[in-house]
This record gives sequence, C-alpha cells and structure tokens, in this order.
Amino acid sequence: MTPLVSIENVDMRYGGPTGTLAVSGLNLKINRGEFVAVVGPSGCGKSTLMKLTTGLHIPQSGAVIVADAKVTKPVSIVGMAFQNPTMLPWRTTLENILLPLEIVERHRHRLRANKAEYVAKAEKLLETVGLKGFGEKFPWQLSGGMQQRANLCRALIHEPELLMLDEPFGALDAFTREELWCVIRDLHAAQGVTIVLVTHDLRESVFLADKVVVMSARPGRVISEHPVPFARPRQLDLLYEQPFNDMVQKLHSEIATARVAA
Amino acid sequence: MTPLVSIENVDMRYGGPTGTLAVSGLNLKINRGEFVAVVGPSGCGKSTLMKLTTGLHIPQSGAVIVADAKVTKPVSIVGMAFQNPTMLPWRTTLENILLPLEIVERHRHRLRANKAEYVAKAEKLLETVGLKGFGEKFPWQLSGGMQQRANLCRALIHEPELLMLDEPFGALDAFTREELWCVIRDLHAAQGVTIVLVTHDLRESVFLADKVVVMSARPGRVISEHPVPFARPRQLDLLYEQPFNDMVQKLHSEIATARVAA
Amino acid sequence: QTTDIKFTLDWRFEGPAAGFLLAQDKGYFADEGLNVTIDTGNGSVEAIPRVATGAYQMGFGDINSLIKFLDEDPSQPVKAVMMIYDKPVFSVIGRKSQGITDDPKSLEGKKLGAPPPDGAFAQWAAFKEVAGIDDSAITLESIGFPVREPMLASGDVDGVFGFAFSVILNLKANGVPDEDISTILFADHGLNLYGNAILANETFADENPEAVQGFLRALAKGFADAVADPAAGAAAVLARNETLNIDTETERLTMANEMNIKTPYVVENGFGGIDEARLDASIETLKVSMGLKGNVTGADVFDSQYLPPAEERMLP
Amino acid sequence: MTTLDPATPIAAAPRPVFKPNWVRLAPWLYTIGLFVLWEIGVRISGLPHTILPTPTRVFEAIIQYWSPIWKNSVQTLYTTVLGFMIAVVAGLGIGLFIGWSKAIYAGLYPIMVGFNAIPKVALVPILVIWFGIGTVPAVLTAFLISFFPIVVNVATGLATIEPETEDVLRALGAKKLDIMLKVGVPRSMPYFFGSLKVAITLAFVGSVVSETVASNSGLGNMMASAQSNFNVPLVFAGLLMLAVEGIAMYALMAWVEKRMTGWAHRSTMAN
Amino acid sequence: MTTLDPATPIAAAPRPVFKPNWVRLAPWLYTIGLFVLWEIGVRISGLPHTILPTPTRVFEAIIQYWSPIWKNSVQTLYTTVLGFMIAVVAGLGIGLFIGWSKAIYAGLYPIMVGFNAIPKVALVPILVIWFGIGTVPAVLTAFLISFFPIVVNVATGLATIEPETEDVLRALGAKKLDIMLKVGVPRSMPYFFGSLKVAITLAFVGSVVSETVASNSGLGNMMASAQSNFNVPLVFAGLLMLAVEGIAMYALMAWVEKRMTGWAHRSTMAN
Ligand SMILES: Nc1ncnc2c1ncn2[C@@H]1O[C@H](COP(=O)(O)OP(=O)(O)OP(=O)(O)O)[C@@H](O)[C@H]1O
Ligand SMILES: Nc1ncnc2c1ncn2[C@@H]1O[C@H](COP(=O)(O)OP(=O)(O)OP(=O)(O)O)[C@@H](O)[C@H]1O
Ligand SMILES: [Mg+2]
Ligand SMILES: [Mg+2]
Repeated sequence: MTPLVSIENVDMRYGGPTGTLAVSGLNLKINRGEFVAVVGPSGCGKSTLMKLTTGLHIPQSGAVIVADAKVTKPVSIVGMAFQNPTMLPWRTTLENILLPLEIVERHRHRLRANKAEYVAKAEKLLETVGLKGFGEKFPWQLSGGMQQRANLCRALIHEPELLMLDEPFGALDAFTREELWCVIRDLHAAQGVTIVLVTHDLRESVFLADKVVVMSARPGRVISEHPVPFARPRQLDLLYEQPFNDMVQKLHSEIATARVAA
Repeated sequence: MTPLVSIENVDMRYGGPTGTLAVSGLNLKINRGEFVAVVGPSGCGKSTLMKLTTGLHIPQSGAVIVADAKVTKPVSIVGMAFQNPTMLPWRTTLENILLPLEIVERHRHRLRANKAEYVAKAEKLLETVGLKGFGEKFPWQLSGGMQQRANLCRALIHEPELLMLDEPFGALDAFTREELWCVIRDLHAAQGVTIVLVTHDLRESVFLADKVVVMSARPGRVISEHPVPFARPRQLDLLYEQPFNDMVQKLHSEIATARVAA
Repeated sequence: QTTDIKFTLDWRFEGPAAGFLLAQDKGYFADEGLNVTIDTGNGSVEAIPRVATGAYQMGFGDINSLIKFLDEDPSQPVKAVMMIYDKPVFSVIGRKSQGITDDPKSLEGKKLGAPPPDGAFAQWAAFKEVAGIDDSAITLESIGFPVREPMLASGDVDGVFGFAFSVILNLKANGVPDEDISTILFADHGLNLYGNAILANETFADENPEAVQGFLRALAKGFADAVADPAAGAAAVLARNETLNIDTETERLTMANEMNIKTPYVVENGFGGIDEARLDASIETLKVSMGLKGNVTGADVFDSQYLPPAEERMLP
Repeated sequence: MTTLDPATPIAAAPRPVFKPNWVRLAPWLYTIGLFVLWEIGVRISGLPHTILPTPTRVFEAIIQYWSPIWKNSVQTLYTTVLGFMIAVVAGLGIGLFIGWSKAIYAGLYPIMVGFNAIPKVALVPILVIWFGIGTVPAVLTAFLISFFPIVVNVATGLATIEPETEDVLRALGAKKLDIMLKVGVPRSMPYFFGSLKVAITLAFVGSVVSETVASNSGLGNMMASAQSNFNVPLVFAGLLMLAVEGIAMYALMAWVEKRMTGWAHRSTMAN
Repeated sequence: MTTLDPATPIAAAPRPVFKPNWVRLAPWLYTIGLFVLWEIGVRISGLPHTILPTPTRVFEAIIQYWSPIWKNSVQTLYTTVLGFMIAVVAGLGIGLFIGWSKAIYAGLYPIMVGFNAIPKVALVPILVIWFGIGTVPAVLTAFLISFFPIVVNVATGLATIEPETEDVLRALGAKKLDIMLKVGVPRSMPYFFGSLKVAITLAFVGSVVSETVASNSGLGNMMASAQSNFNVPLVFAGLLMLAVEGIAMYALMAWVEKRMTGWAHRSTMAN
C-alpha cells in the first residue's frame, strides 16, 4: 500500500527567491490510518509542513503526494485545525462550525435539506469539547481556549479522511486537554482516520501518536522518527507509567541534543 | 503597605444584563513586587481578570483598585501581553514592538530624539527571545510561536511597573519556553516589577511565581491561593527536584477536585 | 385609426409653449386623428438631434441651429416644416444705469455675460458685423444661466446675451426696475434671421404626410387661440407646471406673441410660412456667425409642402 | 445575524439625574443649528434671495408649492431607488468580477475610473435618443453615476481578505466564488454599506441631473423650471426635499446596516 | 512600508514558453477593445456624429484642436487636483471627527448625506457670487463633491476597529486620537485609497460642472461652447481628455497605494 501522504525532498521558501527558507530537504511518509505527531522548536516549519500537505502552499522543489496524486492545489480530503483559530467574526460559533459543510462537495448539496441533522451533529460536537450552549455566541465572545475548541470542531464536522491538527490544545488547561486527547484517540480508533498532529507537548505526542516525528530548527527537516510502542487503546493511566515517561524523557533529551547541535 | 492591585468582590458580566457572567465574587490582592500566577480551567475568566486589572473592562459591581486609585479607565502603568498576539499587520515586528514607546507619556516625547537608542533596545529584546534578525519581518511572516514572543517583547519594552502576561508561552516548545522562564525570572529579580501571569502549565506557575492563584470554573472566583516556598533565585534544576514536583502534583490534584466539585 | 406623434418642445412648459398645449387641450390634434405626446426640451438645439434620430417624430427647435446641424451632416433626415418665431428673440439685455442703451454702439467697452450654449450669443459674430460694433474693448465673460441675471442685477456685468422675454422677466424677478432695462433685439438692428420652427423627421413625414399636415393645421389653430387669449394659454401651461406664476407666464406669452410670432410679415402673409429669399440670406449671415461650410440651401432646410393654405393660418 | 449589545457593562443602579440622550437628539440639534446658522448668515451677508434664500423663505415655498413638490419628490424617489437598486446589484457583480482576477482588475479599473471622471450629464442626451425622456434615462443616469463606489469597496474588500481566513476555506477545497461569497462579501459588508451611503446620494444627483435635462416631471425638472424663472426659494425647497429623501434612504440603510454588521461595530471608541 | 512579494512561491525553473504578461497588457487591451466596440456600435446604429461621434472622429478632433484642448486640460487638472487635495485633508479630518463620538456621528452623518444628495451644480451660483467666476468656484465645487466618500470610508474604518486591536493601545493608556491615528487610519488605508479613486473622479466632475456654469477656461467651458456649436466630436474629445486625466491620477494613486497598503493585499485569490 502506498502511503497516503508522501513528502519527498521538499524545499519551501516564503516571499520570493531571497525570502525565508522555511523547510529544506523535508521527507516524510504517512500511511493511511496512521497517527503522526510532529514536534520541533518554534519557527522550525511545522505549520509550513501542514500547509504543504494540504496544498495551501506549493513547494519550490520536491513533491508532495497525497492520495496518489501530486499536490498542485488544495486537496479536498482534509480537515484542518489551524494554529490560529481564525473564526469568521460575522458567523456565530455554530455557523462557523457548519462552514465546511457549505463547502465540501459531499455535504453542500445535502445541507439545505438536512440542516437539522447537521446542526444536531455540530451541537453534539460542541458538547464533546465542553462548549455546550455556546453555539449561538459569536467567536469573539469566547475565551481563547474556547475558540481553539470550536476550531477543532470545525475540523471534525465533515469527517475528513485526513485530519491535520496544528497545536489544537495549546491554550487549554491540563484537564480539558486530557479530555480532548481521549476524544481524538477515540475518533482515530473508531473511524480509522489519518491524523497529523503538531504539538509542543511531548506527553501529548507520545500518548496519542503511532509515530513521533522530530523536526530540526529552521530550515526544518525531519531529524528522527520514533514509533510509539504502547498498545492501543491507551488509557490516561498510561501517563503515569514508567515506560511512557521514559520515552517522553528520551525524546526530550534527544531534542535538547539536536537543538544544541543545530 | 497597601497592595498594588486589589480586586474586591468583583462581578463582571459581558453583553448586558442577560449576558455571560464571567467572574463573580472575585477577590485578589497583589503586592508590589510580587509575582502571581493564575491558573484555572479554560473559559473561567482569567483573561477577564487581566482586563479588569488593567482597566480595559470596568466591573458592574465591586471595585478594582490599582496603585491606590479605583480603576475607571485603563491604567497606564501596565505592560500587557494579550493571549492573542494581535500585532498590527501594517507595521514590521520591530515597529510593533516600538508601539508602546509611541504611546506611553514617559517615552513618547523622547522617542524622536532617541530613536536609535530605543531601536537598539528593541533589537536586544528580540535577541533575548530568540528572534534576532526578524525585526524587519512583518508579524504575519512569523510563525505562531514567534508572534507570541514578539508580543512578549512589546509588553516589556517600556519597562512597566506592572506586567500582565496572559499565557505568554502557550505556543512555544519546551526548550524555548524554559529559556523565556529564565528571562522573566531575571527581569523580576532585577527590576522588582510586579508580575501577573496566566498559564495552563502548573510547572511554569510554580517555577516562576511567589503565589499561585487557582480559579474556579466560570463564573470565575479565586478558590485558593498557594504561596510558593522555593527560595529565589531559582534554577531550572528545581524542575527535577522532588519538593517542586510534589507541589505541582498537589496543585494538580486540588484543581482536579475543584473541577469535579464545580 | 390614429397616428402617434412624439413631440419635443424647445424648452420647459412655459408661456410661449401655450400654442402647443392649447392645440392639445382643445382637441385639435385629436380632431386630426393624431395622438400627440408633448415632452419638454432642453434648449432649442437639443430638439434637433432628437427629431433627426427619430426618437421624436416632430419637435420645436431653432432653425439656425438646424442649418448648422444639416451643414455638418446633410444626410440627416430632419427638416423644418413650419416657422413659428418669424423674428428670433436673440438679444443683448443691458442696464441703462450701466450705460447700455437701445443702441448697439453702446455695447462698446462694456463687459458682457455670455452663456456658451446660448442661442443669442451664437449669433454675436454675425450681429457685431451687421451692426458695425467694434468689439476690441468688449469683455466677454463666460457665465452660465443660473448666474446670468443675478450677475447683471448686481452689476458684475453690464449686459447679457439671451432671449429677450426670459431675461427681462428674470431681471425683474431679481429686482431690477423696468425702466433700467434696455433691450437690443438683434433682429431690429440688421440681423435678419428666422427663429424657432417646427421640425419633422423626414422619414416619418414621407410615410405620414397627412399626419404632418394635420399636425400643422391643429397647431395653427392652437397658436391663433394663444394669440387671441393669452390668459387661457397661460392657464394651459400652469395646468402642467403648478409652480409657475400665472401673471408672469401671461406676460411672457404676450411678449413672445408681440415680439416673435405676430410680426408684420405674419399679419400680412399668415403664420407659419417663410420668405425663401430671406431664408437664403440668413444662411449667408450664418456663414459668418457659425462658420458654415456651405453644404445647405434654404430648400434643404425648410419644406413648406405640409403647410395648410394661408387663409387657415391667419392670426387674430 | 442579530443586533448586538456592546461588551461594555451596563451600570446596575439607574442614575436618578435626567440625562438627555445626545445620540438620539444629535441629528435634530445639528439640523436646527444648521438652519439657524443659515438664516443668520444670509441675513447678515445680505445675499439676494435669488441666489441664496433664507430657510424661512424656503419653508414658505415648501408650503406654497406643496402639491407639486410632493408629486415630483415621489417621482424622483422612485427613479432614484430603482437606479440605486440596479447599481447595488451591478456594483456587487462587477466588484466580484474585478476581484476575480488580476487581469480583469488591471483592465477594467482604469476604464471605470475614466468613465466616472466624465460628468454623466454629457451622456443624458444619448440616453434620450435611445429611450426618450422621462423615467428611463433618469433611472439609467442614477445607476451609471452610483455603481462605481460600490464596485470599489467590494473589490477592495475582496483584495484585502487575509490569507489566513482565505486558507480556512481553501483548505476545504473551496472554489474562488465560494471564498468570495463566504468571506469576501461578508467581510467587506461594513464598507459595502459605507459605499451604499455614497451611492445613494450619487443616485439622487444622477436622477435629478437627468430630470433637469430630460423629463417632464421630478424634482430636477421642477427645480430647473423654477431656476429659469428665478423662483430660487422653490429651487431650494427642491434641494431640501432631496436632502430629506437622501436622509430617509440613509436611515433605512443605517437600520439594515445595524442588523447586518453588528459583528464589525464592536469598537468601544465612538462613545 | 515597502512593496511585498506575495507568499506564493516562485517556480525555480523559468518556463521557456513565451507567456504575455496579461496584467500589464490588460489596460491597453481593454481600452482598445472598448474603442473598437464603440466604433462598430456607432457605425451599425447609424447615430449621427452630432450625438455620438465615432472614436476616429474624436481623435481627429483631438489632433485638430490640440492646443486649446491641452490648455484647458491643464486648467481643469489644476483645479481638480487642488480641490481633491483639500477634499483629502478635509475628508480625513471630518472622518476622524465623526469617528470621535457617537453624538457627532449621529448628528453630522445625516446632514452630510442630505448635502450630498444635492447636485452640486445648484451651489455653483452661490460660489460665483461670493468668489467670482473662474478657478475658485471650480476648486470649491471639486472639493464639495469629493470629500464625502473619503469621510465615509475613514469613519467606517474607525467604527470597525476590532476591540482586540484597540485594547492593545488602550492598555497602554493611549488617548482616543492615538488609537485613531495609530490603528484606525492605517487599518482603513486600503479603503481610504478606494475612496480616493471615487473622490478623484468626482472631483473631475465637480470642476467640469463648475467650469460649465462659470468659467472662461477649462474643459467644462470648452465642452459647453463646443456643444453649442454642434462640434460634438470636440465635446467627446474633452470627455476623453477627462477620462485620461482621471486615469492618470488613478495610476498615481494606485502607485502610492501599492507602497502603502502592501500588507493588506496579501490575498492570493486575484491571480
Ligand atoms: N507567510 C509567511 N511569509 C514569510 N515567512 C513565513 C510565513 N509563514 C512562515 N514563515 C517563516 O517560516 C518559518 C517557519 O514557520 P512555521 O509557521 O512553519 O513555523 P512553526 O514550526 O509552525 O512554528 P511555531 O511552533 O512557532 O508555530 C518561520 O521562520 C517563519 O518566519
Ligand atoms: N467579549 C466577550 N463577550 C462576551 N462574552 C465574553 C467575552 N469575552 C469573554 N467572554 C466570556 O467570558 C468567559 C470568560 O472568558 P475569559 O476569556 O476570561 O476566559 P479565560 O479564563 O481566559 O479562558 P481561556 O483559558 O480559554 O483563555 C467565557 O465564558 C467567555 O465566553
Ligand atoms: Mg506553527
Ligand atoms: Mg484567556
């Protein structure tokens, strides 16, 4: 089976030939159904990697291949939670979450007729992330963490094949965060969706992912990939087990070394 | 000595009498030179607390007293790093960082004559947070974590008496984060500035603060205050010491309990 | 079987349009089997292209401009079919207190206000020649209609070009006393031109000769009525524009009747016809004032075949 | 979308002191102030009433000629609103069209600027030849004069979409038109309404200018006829009616605007 | 602020195929297309050249009357630019003033809307009585007609500042004027430039209209006399010159705009 995503020797430079070289010589393969976590120092090109994968940016050299096709324009099988929530301020939170349904081919034709069903689904999602009753609020009436959770809902609503999450839990307290870890874990288990998660939280990456990818400082490339050995389904108890913390620790010191070397 | 900030029985409701009650019965005192960390679940009113203290919101009942005066309009002794970086997109990062100097009375008259000096200072700050050479970039050319660091610089540049930091390290990787902890720690030690830090990272709060304030879920109020016993100056080694981790653990479980109770 | 005719006036519904409106109101057009719509115009010049393009079948416009128009493009299907203003109203109106008398020579050395689109000003070049005026010391100020009379009233200019009946009445409205107003009518000082005439689209006229004939017959009756009873004429005008003043419009109509319509020639030969020699002579004059290329003769401009017999065109 | 209360808290205890609502009173106070100034100004400067009549004289004229003023106002309002509505639709359409591609933008914009630098009154005779005098040329002139501000603001709205917001839709595989309609248009709504304020006033100017030149009715025709008779108070009565109609349309749009763009007017500054 | 390259990557390998730069060519292509259409349209419809001359005839007239056209164009350009510059300053000022307080907004806005619904040509006589005929009334008319779009867009820019951005400055103890100048104005720059495009065209209309009524020179005066002589090709030559001047001013502003608002035009859509 060919990988769902295959990034081959990609260079990406912003702002013309003299601009910032964000990633260079980037190589990464993501199999169908795999859960990949990407970690790396701030500004190393993780968000860029996400945008390359979804086709929002086209690399200057190298190729990005998603679902067996070279990416030349945005691919339509993804759900993306951007690092910055960017909600549309003229829509209520619920309307924001329904947005993908108005766009994605598969749903847009059904939306008008099945509005109630979709709204119910969105409200259920909101409840899952602890935002029950906030659908009618505008996004700017939500706190930072609440916006981030709404942003997550928007990425999930249309049940994409490939889920790209760019630091989706950064603005959340430890408990809300752990709850959402479980939500994502269950989603992955139930639907076999492929997930790419960018995070700064090594425990998060180890708890959720099948493989943790470590990126170097800018210009970013993959310096190592670590398969996560823990069996699924994983419970939160895992966080307090020794092998788990050992792996986190190992990753931690590896990054520290890589950082000094860079 | 009267406290620098004194929040007395404050209620704050957004959007008119039927709107969201964000904080209710909030009480907090912050002494001059103190370093206070505020933790609490997402959406509990931490950002609201920050905005009340700086006078950006005026509470419907209760009083906020800063520097012995009741707050009725924005106070001018603060430097605030908002949760959302909100840089002005038409200014370069450096110009964004210089913004407070154009506003604050003490500096604006000196700015034109001493431009070079101030620019040098801003560039030094940029270097401290690891953004050397990015001053000429526009904020939208920076990654999420870089924007957050620039945001921090903007709060520091005019050497405010009271520094309000709303999740300033949320989008940073563990190493950058630890570096900046030390920057803030040294700043506090050197200049005796009063600091209020909102964070979701309990280790961060214990490492940096003199007092950790735990807030309840919305409507937020202070449910407990924990003095941090560790002597200053604190080194990063502290993070790996048992008493430190015990305290973090204690806070953790306390919040867990409070959360279930709420 | 009625024929529709869209007719454009030279100007708004004002006293001098009474003849048209009476013909309409009294049913003279209907009697001829015509269904006539009368629209206001925006100057005696603009009526010409409206008729030439067939947007309007017939209209009321300045024959001198028509000559110029056909001189520019002789292929245009428009012709005058009936003369209404036997004597044009082109004039310079001055103020005696500013030193302008009824003598054209008194204009020398004066400052005159001239709206560029004004028909009277258009004849200035020819007039100064026939009247023997030395214009070397005359200053011409280009001023628009809205400021023409106020500037004369305030003494900013000594005289203005314009149609006598409008300017005189407007000056009075601006508070200039009657005895201070001096009128130099170009026609009284050697400028032998015709004034406004009924225009017809040639294509239409060729296809509907009876309609044009009927129209002119009805019009002759209407104008006779307006001459006989200016008050009734003014009333017909006011029925269409309530904001006017009945006395002013009666006076305006009376002035038009006396100065332009009921001239000695008309009293003798009937209303509506022309003297071909005079028309040809006026074309010569226009070569001076309007710089004609010489593409037209009187016969190209005026077609008298649709006129009713002279006895039906006598004014009371 | 619904009207929004601002985030500013509302004081719990009602103040017992009488405090007039300046915001509600302001339009009236300013208008009265303007008229008083005007009256005094004219009286002092001694301008003749054939140039600038006093407001009292203008009001006299309004009462005296109420019936024709009313009839003509209705006609003008009708043509204006019709022309304006066409302009809104066309302006939105052309704006989107221009936003569509850089080549269209580069090609069409200069032409439209050039076209709009031309006084529309010069085109009325051509319209008359095609459509006769009356309502049609007035509607068309109102349209021609008023669509441009709408185009400009819609096109600017589209050109300045933040790429971050754009990416949200692009990542979903949205087509260009989707992005325009779902982001560009709503995002530029406040400016769209701003442009409507400009457009409606221009539409009035357009229909009046056309009526002046080519119509048997309407305020333009009435004022032109009054002007040529030097009934200047009536001219100003017409101008006043135009202003009133303009303000009425503005009030209508301000109401719609408030309902549609509450999300954008969250600034607490203008208090 | 400097011109910015968009974030879109530039392909490393230059394509060998010749590809015309449509964006650069577009204005010329569209203009030529327009003239061709116009020529064909007139020829087919058989409109007399005294109503709508063909472009070829208009160009003949331009060559024939080049000297007066040039002199009058310069005069009109001069009055227009002067009036426009006053309008920019005043528009910015009034816009800030209106953004200052809700009461001023509520009071002044309707009056301005009313004022702008009035055809400015009705005010020219008053200006002429005060200032005589010539340059001054033309400048003033250009100003009066063109400041409103600027006011509207600046005021909208101020009214729609995001409270989040506002808070950044308010937290520093910024005064209202600081917030307006540091955030409101730069933030509404793209729309400010949009309004300038509208304003400059209106300024041309204003000065031409004023010249038509009261001036011895300028394109307005020239076109009025040409019109009364049935020299319609010359009228259209004047209109064309107006359009050209309008486009020239637009190009100038587009250039300034590009330098000033690059930050806002990051959208990748219009390609
Ligand atoms: N639009 C842009 N224009 C120019 N440079 C950019 C742009 N976006 C990102 N960059 C640059 O590309 C580099 C990588 O950015 P990216 O956003 O991918 O980092 P990141 O790994 O997501 O960092 P963070 O963890 O801080 O979000 C950075 O150095 C940044 O300055
Ligand atoms: N502008 C606003 N209008 C209406 N409600 C608001 C507004 N800002 C915040 N709120 C509400 O007030 C509550 C507290 O918000 P606040 O931003 O203070 O939370 P927080 O503790 O900072 O949360 P987080 O950790 O997610 O940033 C939330 O329920 C939010 O919905
Ligand atoms: Mg990132
Ligand atoms: Mg917050």
